Amino acid sequence: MMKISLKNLPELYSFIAKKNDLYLPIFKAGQVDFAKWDKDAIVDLNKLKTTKSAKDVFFPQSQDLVRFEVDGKKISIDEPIMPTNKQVIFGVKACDNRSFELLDMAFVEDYPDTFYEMRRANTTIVTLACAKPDEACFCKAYGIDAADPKGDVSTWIVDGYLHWMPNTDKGIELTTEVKDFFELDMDNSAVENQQSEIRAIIDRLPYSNIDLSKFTPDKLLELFNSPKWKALSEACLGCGTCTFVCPTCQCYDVKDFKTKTGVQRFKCWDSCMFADFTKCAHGNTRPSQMQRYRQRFMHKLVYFPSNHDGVYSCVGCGRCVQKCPQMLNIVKVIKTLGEDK
Amino acid sequence: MKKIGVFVCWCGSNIAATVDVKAVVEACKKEPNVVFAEDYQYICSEIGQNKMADAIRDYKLDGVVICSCSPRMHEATFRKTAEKAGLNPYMIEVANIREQCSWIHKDIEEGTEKAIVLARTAIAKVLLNAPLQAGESKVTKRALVIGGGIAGIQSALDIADAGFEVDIVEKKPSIGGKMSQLDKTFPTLDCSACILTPKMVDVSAHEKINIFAYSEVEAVSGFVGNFTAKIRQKARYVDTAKCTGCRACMEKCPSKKSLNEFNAGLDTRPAIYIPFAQAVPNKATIDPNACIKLKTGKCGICSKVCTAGAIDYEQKDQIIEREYGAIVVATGYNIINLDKFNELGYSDCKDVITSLEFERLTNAAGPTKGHLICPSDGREPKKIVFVQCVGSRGLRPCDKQYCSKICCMYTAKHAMLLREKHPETEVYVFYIDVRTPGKNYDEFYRRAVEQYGVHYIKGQVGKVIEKDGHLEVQASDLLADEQLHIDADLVVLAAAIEADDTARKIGTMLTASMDTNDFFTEAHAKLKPVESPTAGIFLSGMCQGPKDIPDTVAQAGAAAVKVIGLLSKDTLKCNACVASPNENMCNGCSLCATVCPYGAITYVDKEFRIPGGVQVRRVSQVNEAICQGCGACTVACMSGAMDLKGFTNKEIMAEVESICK
Amino acid sequence: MRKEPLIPGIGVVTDIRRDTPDVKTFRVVGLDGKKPFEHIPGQCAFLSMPGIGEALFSITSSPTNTEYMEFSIKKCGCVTEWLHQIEVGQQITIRGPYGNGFPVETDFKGKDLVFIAGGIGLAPLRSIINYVRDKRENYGKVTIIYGSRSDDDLVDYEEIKNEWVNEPDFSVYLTIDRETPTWDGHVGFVPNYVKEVGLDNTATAVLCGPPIMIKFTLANLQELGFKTNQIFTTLELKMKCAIGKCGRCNVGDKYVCKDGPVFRCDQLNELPNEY
Amino acid sequence: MQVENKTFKPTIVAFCCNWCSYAGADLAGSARLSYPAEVKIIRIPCSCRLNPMFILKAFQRGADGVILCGCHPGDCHYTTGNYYARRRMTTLFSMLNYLGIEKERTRVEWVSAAEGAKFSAVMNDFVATITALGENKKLEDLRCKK
Amino acid sequence: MQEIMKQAKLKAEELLTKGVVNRVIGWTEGDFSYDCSPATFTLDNLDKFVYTEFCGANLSKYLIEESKKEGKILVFLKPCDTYSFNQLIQEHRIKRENIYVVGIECRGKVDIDKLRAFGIDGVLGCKTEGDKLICDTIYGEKTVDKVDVMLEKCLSCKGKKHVVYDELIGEEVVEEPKDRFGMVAQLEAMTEDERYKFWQNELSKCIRCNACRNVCPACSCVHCVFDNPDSNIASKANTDRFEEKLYHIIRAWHVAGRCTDCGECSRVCPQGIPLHLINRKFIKDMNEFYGEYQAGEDTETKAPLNSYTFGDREPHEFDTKEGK
Repeated sequence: MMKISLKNLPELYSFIAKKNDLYLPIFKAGQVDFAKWDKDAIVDLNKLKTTKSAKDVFFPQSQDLVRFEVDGKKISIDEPIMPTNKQVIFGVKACDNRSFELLDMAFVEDYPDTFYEMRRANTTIVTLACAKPDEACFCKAYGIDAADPKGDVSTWIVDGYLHWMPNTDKGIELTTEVKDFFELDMDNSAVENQQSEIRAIIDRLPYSNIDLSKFTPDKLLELFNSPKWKALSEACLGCGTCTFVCPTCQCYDVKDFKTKTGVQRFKCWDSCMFADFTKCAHGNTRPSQMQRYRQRFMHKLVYFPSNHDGVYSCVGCGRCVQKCPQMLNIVKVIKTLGEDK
Repeated sequence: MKKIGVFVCWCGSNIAATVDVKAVVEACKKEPNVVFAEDYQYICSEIGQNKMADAIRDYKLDGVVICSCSPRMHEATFRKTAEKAGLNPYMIEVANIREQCSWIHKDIEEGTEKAIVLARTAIAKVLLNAPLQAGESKVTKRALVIGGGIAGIQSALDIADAGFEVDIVEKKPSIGGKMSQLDKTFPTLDCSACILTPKMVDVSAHEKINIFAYSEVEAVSGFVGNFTAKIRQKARYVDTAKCTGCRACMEKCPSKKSLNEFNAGLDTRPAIYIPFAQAVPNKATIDPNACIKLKTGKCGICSKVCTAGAIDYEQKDQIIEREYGAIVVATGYNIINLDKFNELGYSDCKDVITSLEFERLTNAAGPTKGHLICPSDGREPKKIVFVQCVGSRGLRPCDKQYCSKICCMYTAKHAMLLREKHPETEVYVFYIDVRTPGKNYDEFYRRAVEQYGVHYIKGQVGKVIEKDGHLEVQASDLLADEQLHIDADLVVLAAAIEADDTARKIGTMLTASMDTNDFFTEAHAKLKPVESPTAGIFLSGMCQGPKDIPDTVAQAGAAAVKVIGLLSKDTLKCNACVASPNENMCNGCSLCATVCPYGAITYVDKEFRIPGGVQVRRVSQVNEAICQGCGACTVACMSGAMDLKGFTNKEIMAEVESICK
Repeated sequence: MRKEPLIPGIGVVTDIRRDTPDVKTFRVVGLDGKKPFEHIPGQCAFLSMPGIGEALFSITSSPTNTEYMEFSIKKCGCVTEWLHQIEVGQQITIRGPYGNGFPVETDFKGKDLVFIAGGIGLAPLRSIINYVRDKRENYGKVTIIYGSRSDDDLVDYEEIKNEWVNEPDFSVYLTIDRETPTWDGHVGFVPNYVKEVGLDNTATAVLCGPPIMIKFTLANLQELGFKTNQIFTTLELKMKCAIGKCGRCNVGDKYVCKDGPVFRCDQLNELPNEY
Repeated sequence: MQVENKTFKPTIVAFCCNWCSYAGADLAGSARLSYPAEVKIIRIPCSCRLNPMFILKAFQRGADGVILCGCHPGDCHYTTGNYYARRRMTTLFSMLNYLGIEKERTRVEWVSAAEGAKFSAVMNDFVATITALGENKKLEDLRCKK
Repeated sequence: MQEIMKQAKLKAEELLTKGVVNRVIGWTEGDFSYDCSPATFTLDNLDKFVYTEFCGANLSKYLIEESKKEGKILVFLKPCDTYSFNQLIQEHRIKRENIYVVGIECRGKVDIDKLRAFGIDGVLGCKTEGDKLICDTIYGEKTVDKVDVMLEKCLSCKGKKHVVYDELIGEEVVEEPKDRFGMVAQLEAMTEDERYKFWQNELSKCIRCNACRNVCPACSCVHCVFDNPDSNIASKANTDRFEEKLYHIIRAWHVAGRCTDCGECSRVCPQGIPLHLINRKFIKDMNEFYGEYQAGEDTETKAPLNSYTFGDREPHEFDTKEGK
């Protein structure tokens, strides 16, 4: 393991940023979100949760796909510029790091999303352990260890130092490049102490032991038809807050935009909570907010696991718990539907 | 695929000189959906229109763009042709490449480039245009004529003779207007009263004409074919049904100090009065500002002398609401206030008078029984100076910039009549130019100079001052290049004319556009001279601009013909470009109705199918006969449910996009 | 580099045929004049016009057609409206094939087949019917029951009349909803007609049509003794990606674009009723 | 920068009400009172038809200035349209300015059918103002420049 | 607060039992005190009804759908919510006859995000004691001054008067309205470029979740222009800087003169964009230009943008500094 004094981090950032697009939790107008670092950026590694998850680094809110030019009856295609830049994302928490694996399942299996795939391949993930988990965290329910965040490199901040441990080849490669900024750290006890502190806190968290056992693919119809969805969803505004702050939500829309000389086709985040999500010329398969609400949670808790070996499409980051305008969230769903035995 | 045809007009050299029409045609051909593009010298010509009709048929066009003059000029022409050729008239768009392009840009390249953008924009719009069908509205077969001067009288008579009801609203107690105050009329020198009076009698006798004298229009609502006017009939304090016009009251009235408006204030009249002998209606009116009874409650003499018992001190203003299909504006004119022309001494010297006062002074029914005297001391004037263009054609703030048009002729008339009646008087006329276009006008003027020896001096009068009971006129003779001092007995000012002071109010009421001088604007300066741009409003006489009696009568007749044409229809095609709500998006919030100036929007509860049942929602509906298509509602509507046919959000945005490309 | 699945290729419309007042059939080839890609019956492709939108259509032509692809398209939204006003020679974008298609080489092989379609529902079935005609030896008897609102609304009527009816071991039953002066055939709704034609309940049935027709036909077939695992149908939902990622077209844990559009009815019964 | 400004030709969208300002523009044309070709006119029935969305759309699509011309207050063909337009534009322009958009980019002028000269003068002045102000950067959509 | 909650619950129980109403819309308890959600109640689940310092949500908008249903519904409205209610009545969006309005006392609501920004993490529960808020957190008990963590909308409260109600619960503590326009004025005092930078910074955070729109009682269109492809401005993501501006300008424009300043947009924005500053600019301008107007104060008065006077100021005269 290696360590670096926190006050030397800016130099490390600027070194990494020379060869890579470096993404860090950056403070801007009251919020902390992952953003590309530059020398004026205000980095906030202490923020437990960025408002948005880290997914935009791989799956940006909008992604240009292809550009068309139309001339009379003819159409020509401009192939898109692929994201070839090397990227480093620094300060990812265990839950967000885990979300990348879930997104991989969605985006790389079957027809792989080449933009996502390429960004994933070009990116080195430096994670950071959560020193101070909060009441909405329930990563433990999904077997995520916030004290050992994994990724290509794991880091911990203890007593003014950032402790650094590469986990993968990509991590080692990055470590080799930046090793001059670090001092060797033979004593793991500081990190280990923090880890046990973190685990102790997490054990005490109210949602850590939430019961997911009810959510299995074979209960699909039973859960789907539960009468409780109505009351659960009735305050839902149909906004996209939960889906847009969620690290695992992956729905998107494909849209065209007429530019000055052509048509830009792009992909952008969409939300299954939006009223027009499934609306088409023939009608709407999910016309009520209850149905849309149910879809979102059924997807996370039943459909996705059914297609991916029982893995839930939720990492317990608790963003939806804290950000829903009307305080509806997945935990309330899990608890309410999980009650039925 | 929608097929669009494009025509590019040369308009002779009007467009072709600064726009490369061939280049525009070529550029249009490249636009999507354009299957046909051609240029022609005059598309508005019959040949041009035939070409257009042929192209519509041959190419099965779904839309046509004409790059030509302003749509305000020929849009209607093109639409008619399209309709004849089987294309919905609203599938026509005009790209204004003359007024907005060739006429204002000198550079061919610049002009062509802009013309292409304008053409492209029109193509973008026509592609989104939808065929529109105009609705129909009923026509109220009655006309309103505002103003009872010769213009109003003539219009009313012509309309009534065609069999339609007419109401004349005149603010004064009698109709007749300015013409009734005139003595003789140029160039024939007939007596004004002799030719006007029979018309006034005709009006009063006409069964189709209703006179609201001493009345004013208070408010007008509605639209062409369906106007509703509120008329305030001011209290005369005389029951017109009973008054016989015997004038006994006038004789006995103790309050005789009011200035007589009819005689231009040169003498006085009683508080109860009939303005002049031939007044129509021949009914008395009490001037509430002068009547002792009304002011103090004491007197009541007129009531006592009136054998018909017509006097009613309790009478109140009455509001009458009437419906009309068309409105003729004949509000006439006034002469300007000369207070600001101190140098000419009008306010200070009694012997400086206006031409209108001169008319009254020479009129046999006037204050002097037609005996011309100096108002100051009653002597007969020996030397008279006429000053032209007082307040006309000037650049000072108190001046009107326009020519008052009638002064040259009436001054010639005055001078001639003077010299004829009083050959011993010397008559001088100071002028800037003498303008005498018109049949027999110049001959008339030349007679004044040549036959009657009137001294015409090109030059301006700088000053008129009173000196020893005479007037010293200081002027310059521009041709002789010398300063003149003329000792005159009487100075007559040809004061500029201006729109009547009520015109602005009436214009606003009618939403009829007016120019900066408060003259009503015609729909087209040449081709629609008697129509206001506001449908159903017609212009008669001086309200539209200075003109003499023959012109006024001609215009009055023309306006009447337009009214007759309108009223002879049972229904009118409504404006097809009306608001139309999409009820699937309508919130029923009523915001559109709050801004609708016509009250065209109403609401109904309607059932809508929603998942799992039926929901009742309040939605808006537009009465297409009432909607005039302003579009105020479309912006008040948040959801965009309310759109304006012919100017839809999508169409306008397509135009914006096309321009900004 | 792998090709991004959302990026389409260019196709050229080489023929447009008006089938009914609101259905047109478009023939599409690639820029090289060849068929854009291979497919199996029941699969779909995304057609689009840049700036108008992209929409999924089932491929109407049979895979055995090696020259071109055909799409029968009913006018109902902005993309279809646009398609209905184009002219031959228009280029469009095309990507696919998507979906599972009919199990022509497995479940269907050697079976008697009953095809039941309503209205534009014939479009996906035409692909498999012509496929079966071309591989006649692999399949048993074929019964086709097809109905529409009126005779004007029968898609591919010419082909049915002139070719299908003459095919050996093919029985074709046509019906329209309401009598018209120009129609001398059967009048009545498809679900009822299904019960009248005397179907052999050991056959495999394929249904395609409006939801209401599917619902009643399904019930009637079951009444006739068809088991749900003998009945196949296709679903159509809003889609944006067709590769199981955009999140719209799932019915329960199945994506119509990827796992469908062809479903066996017993499979459908295990899914939530949200289609 | 100086050089760039000289060659900068702004795109100006002028919304003109059909009854007064469009007629005023026609009059400017028939009187040959020139104004820059950068001005392109869109005819709307009344100034009250101008939806703020059109203005924003224009800026998005690359306009550098947007001007609305309508009948003088009191002269609206529809009686009240320009009064609404006046309030709407006043508040909207104030909002745009509040968001940091240059105040000069948007303008409302009342031009009657008789004011051809005014129309031309207004357009000359507006184009000069926008040219001096430079390209619209604050409300541009980069995609529309491609 | 406990007392008011008890009274409200009793009132709901009474009206339900008497059959005056068949359901109640209020707030339901969550797992932590801050996460109460709007919910409908019958006698069956009334035990879960709460009314606490975290019941910031404005319930008026739910009535658009609820009032169309069978039977009368009881709604609890805080003073500021009643303005939204009135505005919806004015716009014929809700059926007054189907609603029983109980005005409920409010002494200001707490913003959980502010509490967190104050460094109070891991909040498990809170209670008010006088002016203090005592928070039980996973990192121990913490106390703050309530005023420091109140919702923006409460810091600039319009005064605690209910403008419409059938019945009141608790005291009607009418206060002087607080200054709402201080920050707007500060922004106005900046230069154009400074303001642009400020808004660019704020609006660039927008993720287009539509929470501000969907929570807004004024933004209740059957079909929003931003969801309507035919509007030509529909969009889903802020693909370009322009779109975030377009969205917020048009949204503010559409609610201009109708926005009661209920503050829900700022409350729900996950990115903490001070959306109220946009809406308040319109309110401030309209007040200054056309006279004081408070949307929702009554159900009759025409909004400034839907009326006019002959002598209104001209569009170039919006520089408010000159107006002062």
